[in-house]
Amino acid sequence: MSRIVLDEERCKGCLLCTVVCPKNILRQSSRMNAQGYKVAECAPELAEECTGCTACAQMCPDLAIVVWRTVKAKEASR
Amino acid sequence: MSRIVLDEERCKGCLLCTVVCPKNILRQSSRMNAQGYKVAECAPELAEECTGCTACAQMCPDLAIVVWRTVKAKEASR
Amino acid sequence: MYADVIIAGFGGQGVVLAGTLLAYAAMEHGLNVTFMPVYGPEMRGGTANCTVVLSDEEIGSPIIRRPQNVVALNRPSLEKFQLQLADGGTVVVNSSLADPALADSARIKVVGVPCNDIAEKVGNARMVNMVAMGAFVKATGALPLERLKQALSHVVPAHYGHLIPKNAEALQAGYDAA
Amino acid sequence: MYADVIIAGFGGQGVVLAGTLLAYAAMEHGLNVTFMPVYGPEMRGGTANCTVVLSDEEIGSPIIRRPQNVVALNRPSLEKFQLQLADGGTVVVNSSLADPALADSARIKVVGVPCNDIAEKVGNARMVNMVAMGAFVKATGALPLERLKQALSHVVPAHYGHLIPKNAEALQAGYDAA
Amino acid sequence: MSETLAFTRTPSVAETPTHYCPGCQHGVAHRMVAEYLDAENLAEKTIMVTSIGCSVFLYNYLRFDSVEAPHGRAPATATGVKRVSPDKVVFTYQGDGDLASIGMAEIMHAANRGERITVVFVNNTVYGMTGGQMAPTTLVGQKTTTSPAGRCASTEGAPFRMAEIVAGLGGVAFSARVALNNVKHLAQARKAIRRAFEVQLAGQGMGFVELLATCPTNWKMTPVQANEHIEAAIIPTFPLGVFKDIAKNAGAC
Amino acid sequence: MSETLAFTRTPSVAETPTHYCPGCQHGVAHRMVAEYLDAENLAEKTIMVTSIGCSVFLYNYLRFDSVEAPHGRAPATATGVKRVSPDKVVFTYQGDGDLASIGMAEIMHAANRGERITVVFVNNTVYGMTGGQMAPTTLVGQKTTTSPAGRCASTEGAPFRMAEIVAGLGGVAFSARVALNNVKHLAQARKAIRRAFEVQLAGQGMGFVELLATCPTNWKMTPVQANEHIEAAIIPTFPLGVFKDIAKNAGAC
Amino acid sequence: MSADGRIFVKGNEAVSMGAIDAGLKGYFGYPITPQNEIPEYMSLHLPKAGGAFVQAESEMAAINMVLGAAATGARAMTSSSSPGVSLMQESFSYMATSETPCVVVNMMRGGPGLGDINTSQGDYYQATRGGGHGDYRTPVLAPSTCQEAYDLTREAFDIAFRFRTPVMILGDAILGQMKEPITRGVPRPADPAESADWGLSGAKGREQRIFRSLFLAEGVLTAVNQRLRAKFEAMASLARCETFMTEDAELVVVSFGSIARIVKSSIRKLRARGLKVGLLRPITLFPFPAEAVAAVARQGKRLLTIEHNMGQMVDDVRLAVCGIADSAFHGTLSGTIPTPDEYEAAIEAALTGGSK
Amino acid sequence: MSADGRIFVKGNEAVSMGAIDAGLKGYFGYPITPQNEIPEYMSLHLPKAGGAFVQAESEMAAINMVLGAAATGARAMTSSSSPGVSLMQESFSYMATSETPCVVVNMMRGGPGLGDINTSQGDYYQATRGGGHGDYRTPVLAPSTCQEAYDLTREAFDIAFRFRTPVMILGDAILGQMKEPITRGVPRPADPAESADWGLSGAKGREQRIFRSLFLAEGVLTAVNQRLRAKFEAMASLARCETFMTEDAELVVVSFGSIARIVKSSIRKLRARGLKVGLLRPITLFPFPAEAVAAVARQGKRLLTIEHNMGQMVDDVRLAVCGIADSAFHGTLSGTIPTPDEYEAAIEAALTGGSK
Ligand SMILES: Cc1ncc(C[n+]2csc(CCOP(=O)(O)OP(=O)(O)O)c2C)c(N)n1
Ligand SMILES: Cc1ncc(C[n+]2csc(CCOP(=O)(O)OP(=O)(O)O)c2C)c(N)n1
Ligand code: SF4
Ligand code: SF4
Ligand code: SF4
Ligand code: SF4
Ligand code: SF4
Ligand code: SF4
Ligand SMILES: [Mg+2]
Ligand SMILES: [Mg+2]
Repeated sequence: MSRIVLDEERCKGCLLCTVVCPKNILRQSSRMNAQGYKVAECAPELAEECTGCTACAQMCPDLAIVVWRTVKAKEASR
Repeated sequence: MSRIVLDEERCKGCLLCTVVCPKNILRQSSRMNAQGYKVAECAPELAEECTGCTACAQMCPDLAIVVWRTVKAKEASR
Repeated sequence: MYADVIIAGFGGQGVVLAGTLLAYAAMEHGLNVTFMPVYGPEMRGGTANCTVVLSDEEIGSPIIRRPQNVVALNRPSLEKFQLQLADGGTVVVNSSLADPALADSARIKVVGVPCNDIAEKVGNARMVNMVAMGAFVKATGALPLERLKQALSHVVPAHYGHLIPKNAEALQAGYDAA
Repeated sequence: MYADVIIAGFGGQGVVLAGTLLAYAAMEHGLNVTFMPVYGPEMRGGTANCTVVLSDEEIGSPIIRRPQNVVALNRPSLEKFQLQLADGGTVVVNSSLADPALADSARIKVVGVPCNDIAEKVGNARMVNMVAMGAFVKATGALPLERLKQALSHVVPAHYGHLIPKNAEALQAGYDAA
Repeated sequence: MSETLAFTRTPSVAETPTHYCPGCQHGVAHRMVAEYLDAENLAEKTIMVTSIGCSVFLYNYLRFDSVEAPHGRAPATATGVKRVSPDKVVFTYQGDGDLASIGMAEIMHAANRGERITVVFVNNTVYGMTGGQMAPTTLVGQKTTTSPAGRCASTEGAPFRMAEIVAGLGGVAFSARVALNNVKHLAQARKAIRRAFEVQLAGQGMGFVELLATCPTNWKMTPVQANEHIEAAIIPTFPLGVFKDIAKNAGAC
Repeated sequence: MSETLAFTRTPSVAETPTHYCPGCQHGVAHRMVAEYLDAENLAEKTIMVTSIGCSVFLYNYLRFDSVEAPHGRAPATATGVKRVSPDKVVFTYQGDGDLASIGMAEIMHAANRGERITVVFVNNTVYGMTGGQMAPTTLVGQKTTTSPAGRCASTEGAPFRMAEIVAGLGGVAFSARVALNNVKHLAQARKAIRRAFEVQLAGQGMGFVELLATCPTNWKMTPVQANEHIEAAIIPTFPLGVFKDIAKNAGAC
Repeated sequence: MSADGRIFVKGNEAVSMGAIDAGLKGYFGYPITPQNEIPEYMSLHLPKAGGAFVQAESEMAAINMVLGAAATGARAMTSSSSPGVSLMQESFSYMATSETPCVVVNMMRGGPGLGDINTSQGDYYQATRGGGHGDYRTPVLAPSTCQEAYDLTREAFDIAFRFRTPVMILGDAILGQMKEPITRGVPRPADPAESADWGLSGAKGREQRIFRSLFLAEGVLTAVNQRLRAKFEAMASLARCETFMTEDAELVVVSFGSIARIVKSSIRKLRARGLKVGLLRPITLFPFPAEAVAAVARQGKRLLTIEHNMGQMVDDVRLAVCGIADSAFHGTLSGTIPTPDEYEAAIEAALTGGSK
Repeated sequence: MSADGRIFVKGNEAVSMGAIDAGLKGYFGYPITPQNEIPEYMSLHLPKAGGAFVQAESEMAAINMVLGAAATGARAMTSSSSPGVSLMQESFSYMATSETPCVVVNMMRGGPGLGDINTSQGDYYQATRGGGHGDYRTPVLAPSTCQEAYDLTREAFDIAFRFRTPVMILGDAILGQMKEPITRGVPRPADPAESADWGLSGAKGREQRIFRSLFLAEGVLTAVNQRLRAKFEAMASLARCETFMTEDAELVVVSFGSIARIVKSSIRKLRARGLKVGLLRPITLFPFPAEAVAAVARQGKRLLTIEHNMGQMVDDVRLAVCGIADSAFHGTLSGTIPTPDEYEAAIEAALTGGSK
């Protein structure tokens, strides 16, 4: 299971990450950060679908997303 | 017989007229004008060959040449 | 008569419209008035503020470093501008987004109004600014509320004209809440 | 010791080279010297001039409105500059192109030298300027002729280096003719 | 099963958050340039020439040695840097107002001279910093604060296609237009940025890359709408592609 | 047998002799513009925008109402004239240094906006007035006072082909390059000048005509050599032709 | 519009309205903070008023579009802020020489360099000493309220045409961005007569007309300069200032523009404390109201020049009172917005601390 | 080269040689009369000396190429004449602010406008008052001989680097076009140390370095301006002038540059006639040698300022002697070349006609 770490204080709530996630697991949260932006989040219930594809991080203009990829045992041994 | 009138005080002796005359009747004279330019002239002995084609006047950067064209009787009557 | 106020909040909270409304109302009230927005790239990055000065005398500086009043529509604005507020001055705090307890109530008069909540109740979540201005005139007595209502039609952009009654409601609700 | 001269003629008569030669020779002679050419679009349209000032004192203005001497290589130059020439000054006139009788010999000293003719005789029709400068130093005693000859190798452009002996001849011929 | 860092901030990007509006793609452009330079280990020999526009604080976000050029003059300033420091990697970062309006002469001439520099040109079709006035790249019909009725082709002209124009100049070794609106285009952008630096490093001439980017604030759109607008309206006016590559045949990418 | 005046000075040309060097073709360019405007009876509604270069005294030679623009800015000045006086015939007369170097931004933008003006562009491949420095149109290898070893394409760039560049901009209705070196080319020049005004009069956009002309003085040639040089060296670099004509298909002439 | 006919506008809008009401026919400009409301207003309103709006490709292009439009006799203008105005200096010099009337607005911002977008008076020298090359001066008007911005912009065109000269409105970020009520006047009808003698319109039935600034023939440039000098001297009649509480003042502050407003607040506070201080506010910076300043000095009052810069106008104050008195100086620097408190302290110090 | 090692060169060439001998690494310029010999010389000689020559597309491009080159710590320069220098004003303001050392040569020509190509001193204000926007000053050196043109250009680079500032050489058409013998010095070896602390070279093993002039964060621009002000004040130590026959003079003429040469001729003539007149020639125009001028005034000598303009430096003279004395003024206008005779008459009139 890959995962993302979203820095909510950097996030400006633009939601560009949400539209590029192939798994459609990102969305707007109901939290506002100190700058007054409604930040994005990875829906916890769907988090495990993340493939670590980095699409969201690449699209994020604010470098708010770090992506960790977990190589599955099978893949890792290749 | 057509003819040109060359204003020697305007002429700067560039000789561009001489190279475009289809009849080759223009040349550098031995006269210097007040500006110190050796002016061009129509060789008197060849003057009557002038066709009034205006090539010399068109090329002259200094508007030193006026061209008079004499339409021969035959042409004129056409 | 002299009054000044800095109105501050996030970009998008309608700070400039709020200030313009107050200033226009003051003009109609026969006062001298200056309005000074922030402008330029400072507008980016989410915060905005403007300054309004009302007076029956000629107005000197339109920029105020130690205001008599502050309207803080969010927490960063409260934190920043209460420091500048003159002793005994009034701060209207949008308590939906900033805890009025953060304000130094020993030094200044603090009026907490849950502007977002009231605006939502009125039926338009974006009218936080109007709620706050209603509260402001109540808290300071700077102008009669009616003046603000009358000025609405002059400052609300034409394509939002249909929202004027709602704006007036929000002003009233803020006034009532303060 | 102080001397100044305006050297004037048609473009192409080598006025600038003549002035440079004189100035360089003066420098070698241990004098202070300034040389001022005309420049810019005024060069177009066929006339050119330059001014040389030699002195054993510090030189003030390098531009002279009432020169002590004039070298006129053609008629327009004679006509223009003899008017500026100081009373008792000297004009060297290229009599091949300008009649020395045109000069006001009552007021100024007139030295007519047929520079074009002499230059052609020397064997290079373009050395009109050298002939005139030879005549100038003879007529005014401003510098020894030798200094001019020695300076030639410093001012004649490298690719004309082979013509230096001819230039010296022309200087000499002008000197002899004045 | 092991966890690896698949994406994180490249070292040349400073930690400082940017002052940009939500959804503004200047941040993406910055990052991609930094990623290339870090990947190639060039950061320490890079000198960046910033320009006047929303990206004026670029030196706060990218950790390169920097000189701020007056509005429009970055290509001239970069020329000065490069001519006395030919061993450095030099790039300008310019907006469309900066590069194609007041700076038109400077970009044309630097391009024609073939300055060995890279030009990163962020085209968002408006003057962002000054509040959304018409830019030389504003689309026909686009409303801005100084074209309130929409840009009129007949009196205000059509948008300048700079990547094509500079591609026509002899000194340009690489010129391309890319967009920052989706992952596929980002991959193209990465390649184009690389090539735009490679031709500089190889001494072949100027590398020019035009990046189509959003300005949600002045387009008066949400970031997501703005991003969609790139595909729907901007790219049709500004076709993507490599217009010149000294090494290869140019063509659509 | 009757004698008719086949060629004489057209009335809009002043009697004043020019200050140009022998064989300088600025005089030819002046005359041809005046001839067209006189022939069409437009002289009295013409406003001319002069520029800085050897032709700076143009107002002494052509009798039109005139405004002298600072170096490079004639297209902007002409824009100002035309926008408030749309019924006037407006043209700029500019040299290659003026138009293609310092004035690059102004010509590109006026062209792109499609100003209804005519641009008469005299390309003599050098800065004539200032004494023969390298121009943006100087040929590769050409020696000038600031390219003493000859223009080097790799560091100084290749000459700008302005007629082609502006032809690529939407606001340009007509763009052509002609030469003044022989009678056949003069006939082409006459046609091109006419079209460059016609598109203005028709409100179609900018008319642009580039005239290849001699500068014997700074080429260090006799006028006759200089004139031959146009055919031998200049035209091969700057091909003659109509690069755009809104009415017709463009093509070589 | 309010009941008493006032409208509530930004200084930048007031300037725009003043220009349009003065019969503006062409506006040409390039965006720069803090004056963007001028081109924005013009793009919307000038075409409706029958004028032409062009967003120029640069400030150089803008000022030269103004040159072209103005040469035809049309009322034309541009506006910018400090860095953009610097770029226009070559052309100002040309236009002063070719006697081309126009109005240029400089809403000064913090400098030098790109500086900031706050208020400043750093361009006083540039504005008043013909910042371009050569000997020339252009009238400079310095409004301090939105109403004055409207009025002086209108008047600027009249001055421009009367003297055939560029005229500068020197405002600043405060003036441009501030909103105040103003009373707008009646638009002036177009008056083709004012340029009938010199405007370019095609040389129909008359000699050609020429706007030029190159004069190579001997003596001509000198003659031009003599004529220009006479004109600059004649402009002296334009000198104007406001005085405020100067009659009984012991110390008079000289200050202009928005900064003078802040000084006024300080003076009110000091007066409230019984201190006898007043204000002389130059409204024209060139011509500088030297006579008025000298008159104050002659009355034995002390002078303090306050500027939001390192000391520029103070030169003119000192030159005006040279031999009679001196002026102390208090400068605040770009980057801060000065407060009435700060100036209050400075004025009090000058009052109690002796002359200079 | 002459027997005594002198070479015979134009002022423009002397400037070029001075710059190359000072270790010039980059010259960027655009042609304009009367300084074309500088780019022409540079195009031939600078590459041989290991520097880069670029003919820029405009003066704006030239000065910004200088900015880029200078930011790397290289010695860089440009040159132009009046209209071209006006176009550089925005960038001067930037460079003064970002503290970028460089040398700019202005060989003044007749103005205003395109003017003519003869000599003038019309750009004194622009040069000494930071002609661009904002509060800044740059040192200005005014040579009056070809030798001084060489020497001061060399020195200008040292000043530029010492203060990290643009420095202007203010010459004129006479100085640029005149040829005189000069003695050329030994070329200075390159000294990378002088920019080691601040030059851009790639942020290897250190924090990034930034040349900037925009400062929006609160208080920063003020701090920058405070630092700049301190620097401008520190430049006062550079003030320098030449005095000539002033000891016993009753009247001292203040005049600079080539015009001071003409004045010297006039003074020699007047001395020959027994009149006690002398000359004070400012060599630095900013900082103005105010102390030296004041000292002369304090000795009770009368002052006459002579300029080839309508009166610009005379402001600095008057400000220097304010309260002690006054200065009369004699100005000649662009378009003519003033003669020793004319100045002789003016000086005599001032001497006999009373003070002022
Ligand atoms: C000489 C000058 N003119 C104008 C400005 C004002 N200005 C600052 S940024 C800018 C335009 C920015 O637009 P663009 O280059 O497209 O960048 P963006 O903000 O859109 O990224 C302008 C006109 C300036 N700083 N300097
Ligand atoms: C701002 C400015 N920079 C430089 C100059 C000097 N200058 C005058 S004419 C000219 C170039 C002229 O060349 P071009 O336009 O090719 O015209 P030509 O003389 O060749 O016809 C230059 C650089 C100037 N007058 N103004
Ligand atoms: S890494 Fe890919 S799958 Fe995971 S959240 Fe981001 S876009 Fe979605
Ligand atoms: S793209 Fe980045 S800034 Fe935008 S919502 Fe997603 S995490 Fe936040
Ligand atoms: S008109 Fe024709 S034929 Fe006659 S001289 Fe001229 S060129 Fe020759
Ligand atoms: S072309 Fe004209 S100027 Fe040249 S030689 Fe012939 S007549 Fe004379
Ligand atoms: S205004 Fe536009 S370009 Fe500027 S930061 Fe905002 S979105 Fe980005
Ligand atoms: S220098 Fe060249 S362009 Fe100028 S007049 Fe002479 S020949 Fe013509
Ligand atoms: Mg942009
Ligand atoms: Mg040319």
